[in-house]
Amino acid sequence: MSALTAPPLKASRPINTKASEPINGHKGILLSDGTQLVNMRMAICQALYEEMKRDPAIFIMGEEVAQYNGAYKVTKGLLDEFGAERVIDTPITESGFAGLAIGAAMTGLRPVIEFMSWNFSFPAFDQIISNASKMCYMTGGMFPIPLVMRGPNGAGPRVSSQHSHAVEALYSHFPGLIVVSPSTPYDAKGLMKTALRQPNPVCFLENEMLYNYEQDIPTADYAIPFGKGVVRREGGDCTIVAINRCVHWALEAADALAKDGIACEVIDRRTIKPLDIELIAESVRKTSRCVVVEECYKTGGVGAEIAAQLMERVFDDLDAPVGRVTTTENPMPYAANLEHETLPKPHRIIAAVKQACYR
Amino acid sequence: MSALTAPPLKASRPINTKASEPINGHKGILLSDGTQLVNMRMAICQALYEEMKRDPAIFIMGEEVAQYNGAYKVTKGLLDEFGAERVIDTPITESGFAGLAIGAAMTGLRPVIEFMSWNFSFPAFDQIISNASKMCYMTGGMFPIPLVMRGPNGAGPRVSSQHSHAVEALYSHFPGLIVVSPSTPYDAKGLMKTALRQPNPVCFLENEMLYNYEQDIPTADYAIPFGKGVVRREGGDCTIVAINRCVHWALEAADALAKDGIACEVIDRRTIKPLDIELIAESVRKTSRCVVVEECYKTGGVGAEIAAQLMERVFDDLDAPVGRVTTTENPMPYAANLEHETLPKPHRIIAAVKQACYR
Amino acid sequence: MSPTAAKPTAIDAAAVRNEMGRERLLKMYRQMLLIRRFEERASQAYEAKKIAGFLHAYIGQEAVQTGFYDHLDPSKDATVTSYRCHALGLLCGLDPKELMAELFGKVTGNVRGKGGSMHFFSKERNMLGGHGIVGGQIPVGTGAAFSAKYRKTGGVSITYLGDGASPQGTFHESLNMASLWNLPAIYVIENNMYGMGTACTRASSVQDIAAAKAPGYNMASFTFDGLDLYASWKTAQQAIAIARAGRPVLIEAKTYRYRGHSVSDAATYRTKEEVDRYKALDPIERIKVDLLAANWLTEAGAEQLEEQVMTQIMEAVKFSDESPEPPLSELTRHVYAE
Amino acid sequence: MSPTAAKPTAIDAAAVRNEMGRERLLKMYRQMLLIRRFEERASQAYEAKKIAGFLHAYIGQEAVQTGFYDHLDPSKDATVTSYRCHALGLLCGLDPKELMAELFGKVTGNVRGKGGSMHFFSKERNMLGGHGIVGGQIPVGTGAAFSAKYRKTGGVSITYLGDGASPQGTFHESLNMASLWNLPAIYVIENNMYGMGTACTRASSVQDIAAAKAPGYNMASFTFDGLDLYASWKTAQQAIAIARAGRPVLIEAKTYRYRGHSVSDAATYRTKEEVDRYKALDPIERIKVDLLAANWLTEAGAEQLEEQVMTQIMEAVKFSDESPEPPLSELTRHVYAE
Ligand SMILES: Cc1ncc(C[n+]2csc(CCOP(=O)(O)OP(=O)(O)O)c2C)c(N)n1
Ligand SMILES: Cc1ncc(C[n+]2csc(CCOP(=O)(O)OP(=O)(O)O)c2C)c(N)n1
Ligand SMILES: [Mg+2]
Ligand SMILES: [Mg+2]
Repeated sequence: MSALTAPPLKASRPINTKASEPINGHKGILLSDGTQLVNMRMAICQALYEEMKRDPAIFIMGEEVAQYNGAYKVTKGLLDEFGAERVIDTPITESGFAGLAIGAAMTGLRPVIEFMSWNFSFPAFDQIISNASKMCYMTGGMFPIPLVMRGPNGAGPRVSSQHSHAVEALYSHFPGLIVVSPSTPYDAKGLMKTALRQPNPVCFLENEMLYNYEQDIPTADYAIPFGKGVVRREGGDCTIVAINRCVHWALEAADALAKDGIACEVIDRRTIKPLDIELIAESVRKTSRCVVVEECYKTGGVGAEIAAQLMERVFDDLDAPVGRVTTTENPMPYAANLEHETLPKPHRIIAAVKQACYR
Repeated sequence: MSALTAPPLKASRPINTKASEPINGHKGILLSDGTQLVNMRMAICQALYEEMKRDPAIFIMGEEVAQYNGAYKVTKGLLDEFGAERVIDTPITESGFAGLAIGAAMTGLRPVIEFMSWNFSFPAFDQIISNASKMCYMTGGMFPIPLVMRGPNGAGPRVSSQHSHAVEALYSHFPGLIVVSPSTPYDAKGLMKTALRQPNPVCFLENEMLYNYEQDIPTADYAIPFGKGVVRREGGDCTIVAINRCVHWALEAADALAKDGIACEVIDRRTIKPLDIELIAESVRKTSRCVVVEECYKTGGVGAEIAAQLMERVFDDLDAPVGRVTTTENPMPYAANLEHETLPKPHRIIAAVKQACYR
Repeated sequence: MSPTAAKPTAIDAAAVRNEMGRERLLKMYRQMLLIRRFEERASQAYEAKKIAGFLHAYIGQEAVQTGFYDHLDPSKDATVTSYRCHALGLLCGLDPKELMAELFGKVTGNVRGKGGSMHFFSKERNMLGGHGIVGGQIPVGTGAAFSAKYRKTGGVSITYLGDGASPQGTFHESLNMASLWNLPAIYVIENNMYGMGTACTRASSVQDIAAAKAPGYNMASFTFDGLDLYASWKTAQQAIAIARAGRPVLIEAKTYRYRGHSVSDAATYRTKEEVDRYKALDPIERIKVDLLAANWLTEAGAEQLEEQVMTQIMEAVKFSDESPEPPLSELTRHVYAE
Repeated sequence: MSPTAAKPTAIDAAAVRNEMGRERLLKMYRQMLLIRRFEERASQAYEAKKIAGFLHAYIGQEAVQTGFYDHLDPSKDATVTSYRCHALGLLCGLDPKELMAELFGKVTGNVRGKGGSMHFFSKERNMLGGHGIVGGQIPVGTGAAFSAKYRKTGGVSITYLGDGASPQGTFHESLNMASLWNLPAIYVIENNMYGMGTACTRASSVQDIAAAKAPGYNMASFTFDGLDLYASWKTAQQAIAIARAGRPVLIEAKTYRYRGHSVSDAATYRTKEEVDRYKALDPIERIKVDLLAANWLTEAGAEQLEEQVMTQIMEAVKFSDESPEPPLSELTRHVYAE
């Protein structure tokens, strides 16, 4: 497998959690042909591991990232590999350690900080916006901030209102930040590598529900550039633009829609800022219809931005308004049935595509 | 003058700052016919004053709001009127006093907090989002949060990157919050009255550059409902949707465009969330063209949301993509010429309208 | 800080017991039992997938909030805590039915199935949550104290927080305001030695948090054995007196949680020996032994009490099981106040 | 806190002066003079509308950062401060030309005209700003200390903040981490008695901030007379030694600003008497008198120095006046690193 062609979405076989093989940490399970089997958390961990080996300026800091191996075990094994100087458990002081990381980034280091969930980035909001996002500009380019902020984004399982926020629209509003959100282990590793080799602050949005998602990925080194989406499924009737977990929901919806004779083209944006609007526009020139699926709120969501930009670029090609399937306009409720309806799940995507196709 | 018809934008005469008349505080300058001359800060102060007289549960808290009369003198005289128990200077602890206000709102009070600038709401972001915006919902309606958060928003004069952020898109993304931003003293007073008589958290966005803006307003009590925009100027060629300071720039641009034979309809949204999309859509049904002007960033700005909603509602009526004139995609620079180009000023509005009209 | 600063407030158990009297002590014993059994049963329901998301048990810490609550008048005194809020919900008198139904995600739940385990509330009893953001509740509790002073109700507010929450900025900001403005605010750090998997020694630069930090806010402080109901009750009495007189207080309860941080935490960061050492000090068992020894309770009476509590809880489970999910119309209700 | 805790570190001025030696003292005197004249001239330029936005003068506080900077090695030691950053820019050796040009909003400015008065920086000298958000710089300075330790440079970091910034949550969070992790971090609270119009007594629950709060972070502290260069220099020497040995330090300089909070503040919240009382203690005048008395400087030498400084500043003004505005292409440059 070439390192630069995206591998199939599904893994060749499941990871055997019973076996002695590491189910976490940076070690993938070697397959033939230069590929390895990993899940999402292993892919992220591997990117961190390999880049930390390469670059001694990288360190990881956050709540429970070291001794506990991460609340979601994404950093498993890194403490053992790199020691307590480079893998650091923090007190619960998001504003403090985010700001500390900014200061470290200004003085020769390349921090990776974990927000145990992106909800907990809110106490650090001022540091992220007033310092990380503006520093390079307000110093006339003197102080770039090579900082990776990562952690699970969006709804966890039934964790309700204060723990389920999806921040993609929030952070992509701000110039100076880069926002990425991978839907597969392959992309996660490749995007994390890029994040760790470039000089700007990156919001790296993961998803708790995808950490176990498995895929065969190359063993060779590769990186995925920011700002490049990818077509996950081709189709001529309607473009579905999705990100992260929503890509999988979109593919599920596309399967179902295919049975109804609607061929969807599913685009995985991968990067939210910068946005690969050209890829989306190109698809819409073909399909004339577009539905955006995402976990943030509708009002001022990224879908609104995509709709506005599509209008600017392919105004005459659009045969229907851009549909938006998002988290409904309410904090996440705890009850199972309400949670289900809140999220942009396949049944809602199907309805939106049908509407866009006037069916 | 009826209290419920918006008065002319311009004051009948300037406030004579040399005279012994109060240039600030809640006392307007009495004119004939049941009107009074006020400027923006007086109008806001008057609303606070009158409602505090009416409702003993209202108190005001913030940095410099009491003894200093407010960094921008909006609360001038209130300490003298209501005493130190109800007009309270705080330490510089935005998160602390915002959270305190939320606790107070949960226990029978109706706090008004001033952020000396909305930039300083960022340290309080977690309290605003995780608590104020979600509380009513996550308590099943048990704990509404009747809280008014106010202060100047957007660019002050040459105060550069960390002091110039416009937060309208940011806060209107979140269900549970109401976001308003008046462009005239009349609206400021009427919207503040509404804010102080309803049970939800309100982000009340003022603008330092408008505090001296003068207008004749009624002496009688009135309130302006949330979610209702107003047409500031009628025209059939292009709809300009603006807010706050941008309304004045839009009117200036409309004047200039009129000379070029382009008749603009200028809509002042007044409320950002909820959005009076019906008024906008109605206008666009007539003009077929729309340009949104606002001080937040373009990416994920309110303009994107308006574009997306117009697409949903008046798809077939639009003859051109919705134009967006916003703060350019960079932190605010200090240099005068760069600041000028960063803001959505008349010259950029004129260009956008011409583009929308294919001229 | 001087090592003596944090010496737990000395307690004469017998004297305190007498001061309490049989009725109050029995009531508190019953409350602690109810909290314990409620959470044990909830944990089972979690295993059975009736409950999902997070579930943070208070098991082991019961003496702290129970001892405090006994002094409060919920018509004017406010309380607020973290996500570890089942105990406070029960103590403030909410029906176990509505609390269990909340855990089950039913519309009959305390907050209509919208909050779940971390978000118990009561308007009537001034119980302000149930908060999921570590440290987020501290300014809110401060606001309740502000409100009591503003409205001249004579009430106090008690804000509970973990050892892990004390490094958050909100702690510092709140204490400064409370002291500056003479608020009737009591802050109780429930130091159970861990914030998730992080020992307090690895998260806080001082171990006797209240004693070391209170002077920095010109505030009185107490430190007590949080596994001891008598110490809790007596400390609360003294602290509340100070707060009612118009000064804030910072308190530290040295306590322990027997379970993991939440149901999903295996708690491998502590030794079995350590857990056993603290289990031997079980705050409920101790009171039971005392009650029996004082002849304030018979073995039969104890058993009967257990049964009553279990009946109440089984009723709560049944009620929750049988309750309906929220109707879909609830999805968009309460985003804004009606 | 005990009242003695904050007794300023006793200073034997003559001994310190001798320890400094003539050259160093003269250098510092010249630096203070440069800072003073720079800001006086900048204030005039503001009146003349050459400068806009905020302009926060450090006038009166010069002894604090000057005394500290003398001990630093900018190749490894980092510094960071608030918006009141002109002094630090000059002390770290930046050319007054580029600083004045920044105030004038010119592309030849320190940060290409993008930051203005509140945002002076130097990568080369490890000067990390110039920050507009009160308290925002405290974690950043902590990060520089972390970085020095991580990279084993032997460097320390000094974070300056106002009395008004000490109640911010970032202060608390930073100090805890610095202590926990043995960072070579020095925090200097420049207590000039006011945060804008709010007296420190109305914003902080303790008045001897460092002395009262340091024990809460298990940290050493110093309090000194910030109008006295000798005290500043000596305190810095001691504190930096502790930091270089791997422990953080909290310091409070009791100082005063002669001007309003910024040019637009008439400072009516203080009496003329109060201001005059502190003006009589002018840190620059005192050193001049001392230098003359010690025969380390003659009246003629002093005048010459004044002239040199004024020449430098007038050159800076001329340079700034003649420099071009940033080209419009600068608008979108540096949003992301190139
Ligand atoms: C701001 C924030 N950061 C992180 C978390 C995740 N988290 C939940 S509980 C917890 C530990 C809190 O420990 P402590 O305050 O000691 O309370 P305890 O759980 O021991 O009662 C953490 C890190 C959170 N909920 N909020
Ligand atoms: C977070 C935040 N809140 C408020 C402000 C407005 N503000 C700027 S300076 C200042 C006073 C700061 O006082 P202090 O820390 O004592 O510093 P000093 O100005 O005395 O040097 C305030 C309130 C701000 N810049 N940032
Ligand atoms: Mg704990
Ligand atoms: Mg000050």
